[in-house]
Amino acid sequence: MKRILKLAALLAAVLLVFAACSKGADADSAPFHIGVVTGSVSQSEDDLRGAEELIKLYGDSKTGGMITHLTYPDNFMDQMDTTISQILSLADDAKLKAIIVNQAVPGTAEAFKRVREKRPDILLFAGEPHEDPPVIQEVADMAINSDFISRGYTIIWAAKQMGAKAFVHISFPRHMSYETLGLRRLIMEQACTDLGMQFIFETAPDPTSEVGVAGAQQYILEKMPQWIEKYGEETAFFCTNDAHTEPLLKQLFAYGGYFVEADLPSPLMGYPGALGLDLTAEAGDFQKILKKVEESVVAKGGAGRFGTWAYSYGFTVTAGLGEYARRILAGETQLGDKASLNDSFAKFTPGAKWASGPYVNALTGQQASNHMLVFMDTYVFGQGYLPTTAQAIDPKYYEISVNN
Amino acid sequence: MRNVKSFVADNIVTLIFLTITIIAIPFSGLSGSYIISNLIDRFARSSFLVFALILPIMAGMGINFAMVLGATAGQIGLIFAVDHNIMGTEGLILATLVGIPLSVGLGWFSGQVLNRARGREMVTGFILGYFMDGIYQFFGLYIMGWLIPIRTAQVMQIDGGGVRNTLALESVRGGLDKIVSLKVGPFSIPVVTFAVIAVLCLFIIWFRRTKLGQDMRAIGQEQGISHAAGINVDRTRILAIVISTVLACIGQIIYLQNLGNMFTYTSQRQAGYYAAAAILVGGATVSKASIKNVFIGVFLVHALYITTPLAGKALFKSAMVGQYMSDFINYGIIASALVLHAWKNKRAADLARAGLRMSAEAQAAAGGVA
Amino acid sequence: MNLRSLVVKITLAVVYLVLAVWAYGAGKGYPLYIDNTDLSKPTMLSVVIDGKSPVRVREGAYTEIMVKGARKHTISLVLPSGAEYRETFRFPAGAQAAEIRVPELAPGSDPVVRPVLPRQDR
Amino acid sequence: MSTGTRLLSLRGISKEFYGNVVLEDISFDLDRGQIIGLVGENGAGKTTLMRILFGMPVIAETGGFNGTIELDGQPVAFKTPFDALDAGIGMVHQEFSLIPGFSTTENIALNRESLKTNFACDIFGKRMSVLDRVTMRERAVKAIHTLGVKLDPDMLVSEMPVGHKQFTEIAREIDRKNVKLLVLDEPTAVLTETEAEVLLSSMRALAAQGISIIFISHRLHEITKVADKIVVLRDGKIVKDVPVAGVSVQDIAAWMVGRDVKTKAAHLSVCKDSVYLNVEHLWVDMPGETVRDVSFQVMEGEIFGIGGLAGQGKLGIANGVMGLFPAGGQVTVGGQDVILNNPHAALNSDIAFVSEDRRGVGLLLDESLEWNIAFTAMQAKRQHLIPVLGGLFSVRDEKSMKALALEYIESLEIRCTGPRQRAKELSGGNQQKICLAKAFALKPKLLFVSEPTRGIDVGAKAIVLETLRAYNRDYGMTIVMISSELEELRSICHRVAIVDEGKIAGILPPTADVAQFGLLMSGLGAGKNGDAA
Repeated sequence: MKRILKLAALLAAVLLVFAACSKGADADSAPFHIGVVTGSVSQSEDDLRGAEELIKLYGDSKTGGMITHLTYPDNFMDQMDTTISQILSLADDAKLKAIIVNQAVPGTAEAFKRVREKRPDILLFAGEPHEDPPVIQEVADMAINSDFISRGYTIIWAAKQMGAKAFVHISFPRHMSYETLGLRRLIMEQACTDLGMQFIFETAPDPTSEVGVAGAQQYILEKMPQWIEKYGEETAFFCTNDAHTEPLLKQLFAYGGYFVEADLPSPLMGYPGALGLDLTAEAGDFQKILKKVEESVVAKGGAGRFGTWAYSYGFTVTAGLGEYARRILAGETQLGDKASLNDSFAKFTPGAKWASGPYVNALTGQQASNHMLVFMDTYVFGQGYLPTTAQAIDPKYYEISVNN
Repeated sequence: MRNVKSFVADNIVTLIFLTITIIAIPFSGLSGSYIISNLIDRFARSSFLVFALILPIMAGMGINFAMVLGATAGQIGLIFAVDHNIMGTEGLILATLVGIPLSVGLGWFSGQVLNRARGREMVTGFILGYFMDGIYQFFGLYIMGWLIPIRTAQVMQIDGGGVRNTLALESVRGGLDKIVSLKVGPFSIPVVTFAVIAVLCLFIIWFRRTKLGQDMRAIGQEQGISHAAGINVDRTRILAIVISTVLACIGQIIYLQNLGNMFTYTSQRQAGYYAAAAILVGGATVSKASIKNVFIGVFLVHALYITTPLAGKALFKSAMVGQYMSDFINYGIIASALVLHAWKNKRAADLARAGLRMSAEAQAAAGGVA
Repeated sequence: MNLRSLVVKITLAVVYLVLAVWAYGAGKGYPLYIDNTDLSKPTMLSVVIDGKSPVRVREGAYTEIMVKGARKHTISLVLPSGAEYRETFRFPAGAQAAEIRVPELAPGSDPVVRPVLPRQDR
Repeated sequence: MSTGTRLLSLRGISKEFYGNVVLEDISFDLDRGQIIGLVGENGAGKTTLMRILFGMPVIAETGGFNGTIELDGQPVAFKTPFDALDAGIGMVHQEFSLIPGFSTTENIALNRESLKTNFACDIFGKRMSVLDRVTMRERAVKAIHTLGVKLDPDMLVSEMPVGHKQFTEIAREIDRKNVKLLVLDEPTAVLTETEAEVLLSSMRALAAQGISIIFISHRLHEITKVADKIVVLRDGKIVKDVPVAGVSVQDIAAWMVGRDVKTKAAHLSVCKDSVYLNVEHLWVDMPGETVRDVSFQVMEGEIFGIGGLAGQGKLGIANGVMGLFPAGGQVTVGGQDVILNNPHAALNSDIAFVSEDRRGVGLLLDESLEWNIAFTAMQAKRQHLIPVLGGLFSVRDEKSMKALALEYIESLEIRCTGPRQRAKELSGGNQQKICLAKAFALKPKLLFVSEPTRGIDVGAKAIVLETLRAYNRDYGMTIVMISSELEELRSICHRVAIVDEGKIAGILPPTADVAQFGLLMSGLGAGKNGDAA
């Protein structure tokens, strides 16, 4: 028992010594710090690159800069403890005035609650929350999701601008049972009717089923020529699944047809594989990536027929929320300024604009002013940006519901 | 010198982790007050679960990885309380009252199974945990919502079948911790939670002095002899597991009320794992454990969990590598503790053998040939 | 001894059940709807119920707050201006939920606590 | 010390296991306060007799027994040992049945703890009572006092010297209420001389208090010292039931071993003068057969016998030299050091070993005879293998394996359907021959045979012994034979060593008087009796 006391005493002494030391070495010039928590490379690389971009711009807090970057565990579903303590550890820094978590995996809301109890002065931003909207809305100063509702209209609108007469939506029952995806499909169908286009729903195998990714991709490869023949070359295709995207693009290059953007659009989504591009040298630099992909698309005769978001969504959300927080803390803007939020995002996407609208609770119809749905302009290869964010969207689309 | 060596060898696991922690603390750059307040929080949260492991170890059954069954029972209790909208402390009491009969049943079941798997209790317990996973998912995803109606929308899956993946425990959050929260400087101390833990310690001390506790200690050391002395070995082992399972049930409820969030289908899996890591790091072996081991273990393991991600980040200049390193250390704990335990066993055998050798050598030196 | 043991066991079982029934009754949560929709001059406010941590209610919105038990509750509204309104009310008998209209509470008029019938749509 | 009143009467006890008679018409009486010395060789039936007395389930499971047991004039038939304990019979086994991490007190009161009931007992039963350690300690002190020894009631068993453990066991039996009869099975086997003295005097003290004792021991001088009368068992029968007065240790040894067996003059080869096997200060950690400190020398071409009672360490010697159990010391074979703790190294030094554990270590039961015979040669010497791809790996040479098997089937008269028959289908004797063949196939210069005739019939026994003798004579193979059967050793060996308590008690020529062997086995006469080495 005695030696245990000795051990404890020793440890306590060590704790105190280092507590004293770590406080002393504080010679940085940044007026405040911003904590950024993302997944790791294996979990979500783009989110992490966004944080690195911020460090490039504003410096690491360790070396007198502004940004403190941490990651949550890869198996965050098992290690909520760690996620919470990682986020909470940021609040230990008295100069830290904002925390950005992208993606806001489960545990973020709890961590935010604890940060609030200790440090009500810290701004709390959540990107792409995994927890229920009401839960995160209650604790976060700002939450960001991709705007699946508006895009239900804008994708169709863009397809029409590009010249498509019909729109094929490829998915499968599991995805269609997700509220967001199912709802977007209904909105797309409505938009097609309104814009005078034909809407076709095609079913493809679920890559998580027993056919596997290879089987699902094979199916797309085999079906595409038939579909293009059936619906004509002036048809835009869209799929909800990432694995389907690559074979879809491949056949579109071979047989004709249009592609507006992927479900999670990025120049890296589907194109490198479909075009056989090696982009390792350009990693993280989206302008170079875009340029290289574009050259290749144009060379294959795809100018004007293929679109994307020019920048990665995950990358921009991390970096954009960081920028937004910095502007608020620096007094350049204030929390809730929508234009400034859009502008903060656009800072990392030269050429492309962003639009944002409040999240609307489908059950109550209530708007949440601290939960924004965002999307950006579509980029058409060989043609440039389409002003999708500038489109006025009829409010009736927001009232469409899965249940009626 | 010999004493020091022997002390180091006997406490090698604890010392290794103490060393890692001491190294990690300055690198993490965390303030002492942060570490201490986090330790208090984590201590209140998880030490009850670790106590659940003491009795089976005492009864010679190793680490009861089947305590996952108890944790599951606790979660079912919580689902019940949340679904019926019972809030705060009352919600936790109700969850416990629902969980206890369930965990007694599950504990009895796993005790039966473990009795049939003598000598392989730990791995069997592990597998039992996975087996329970299946049953629990069947219960949560199918029975709930079909046989047992779900009353609250926040509990139901969006598509209406079963309990949802992540359950917000907002209504019972801090139901124990926040009854009385004492502020000492920058730290807030959950007085009632600590009181509950203290009561549990007293229970264990008292229990060791009962006839049943004495019987567990006896069968923990020598099953055959205990049986010959008329102790009902099988029943005693089952009781050890039942008590452990009930404690795990309560422990999981305490754990989750602090965390405020529950991954319905995965939270329980970690229960046995982390508790095992803590008690092993605290210097317990699969055959010997005490209250002291629990306290030291929880303290060290959590100090490690708090500091390693940041220390790793500082050392490798990358947030991600820091996270990997902390994962590596966390998962390495059990493996290394078990390996070190095996090493200690071997050392004990060698020591015993050394006695034999020395006596033979002494005879040789005396020139005596029998 | 046997009888004594039986009595103790039965007592324990009864205590167990009584405790469960008590916990169920005393801990039951009821939703309280704070209606902040038709203030003539919209303001954000924070609501404190039974001394718990404040909940922010945005302008033109309504918020659901769970309260524990059907006993007496204290509600206080804090406006950004610092003005505070405190009111004590008892849950209407037999109600599954209640609604509090801020506009009527805030000006200091009689608190309007309306029982709400169980929602049928869930 | 005997009060003259009868406590226990055994009348015509017989017992057979599957037609094998192990006890035949055993009758004797025991008075209150009397000490009986029960002696006999291993397998004489002592253990079975005690099992019957105690109502061990194994007796009923194997068909019960004939005869009657009377305790205090009442016929009794115990169904379980607990019945016997309740009737006042206590038993102290040769192996300690103590909980190592418990104190003396806790062990004495094991499962009979003094309890204080409390509230929790009403809910969960009386196992929730708290131990009354004060009363327990008082009981322990009282039992220790009765025993007349010095024991710390608070010392942990694991920290005790062996003698104290033995006393603790006895104290535990005394602590029972109304204990009338104690059975002590080899209680002194693990004790030092002084400790044994203390035990003997406490036995007398117990007897003086009216407790009867059945004392089983192979240390015959202890029997003569402490017992009132002596009962000698041999081959399941009582050969002597006499008062101890005037009986000498030599008498008992002769009764025990039996003097009617005449040693056959064997056709022994003449062994050379050079030492072939030299063992110095060997210790082996083999459970149940611990070798503590053994040194001996074997001449080239000699058959060297090692005998002794079970559990004394004779089996450990061969297993240790062959590297099967952790061992230490110096072993040289033909001038070469043998690396211990490495079975492969032992096989490479031209030593072969026929294990006493035929089914476990000796044979691959599901494999064919040719496989079994060739296996060790294949593994150890890489014989009967055809190299493939320049020796990158090898395949079995079926042809040479078959030839080898046929050779031994013929020479050892193995009764089988052919070399392809599976080993487990053979009888015990033929399996033993296969084990020998397997060892012979290595063409060893030194062969260890452990219990080669255990569990096989008389005819097979003769062939096995003759084969060993022939290999020794014809090929000059040096053989170390370990056996529990003294007669067998005397019939074949040049010299016989007797192992007692992990040490060589003495080495005798086979022609020595049987009583001398008996004395060595009984822990007497070490060094004093003619060492023929």
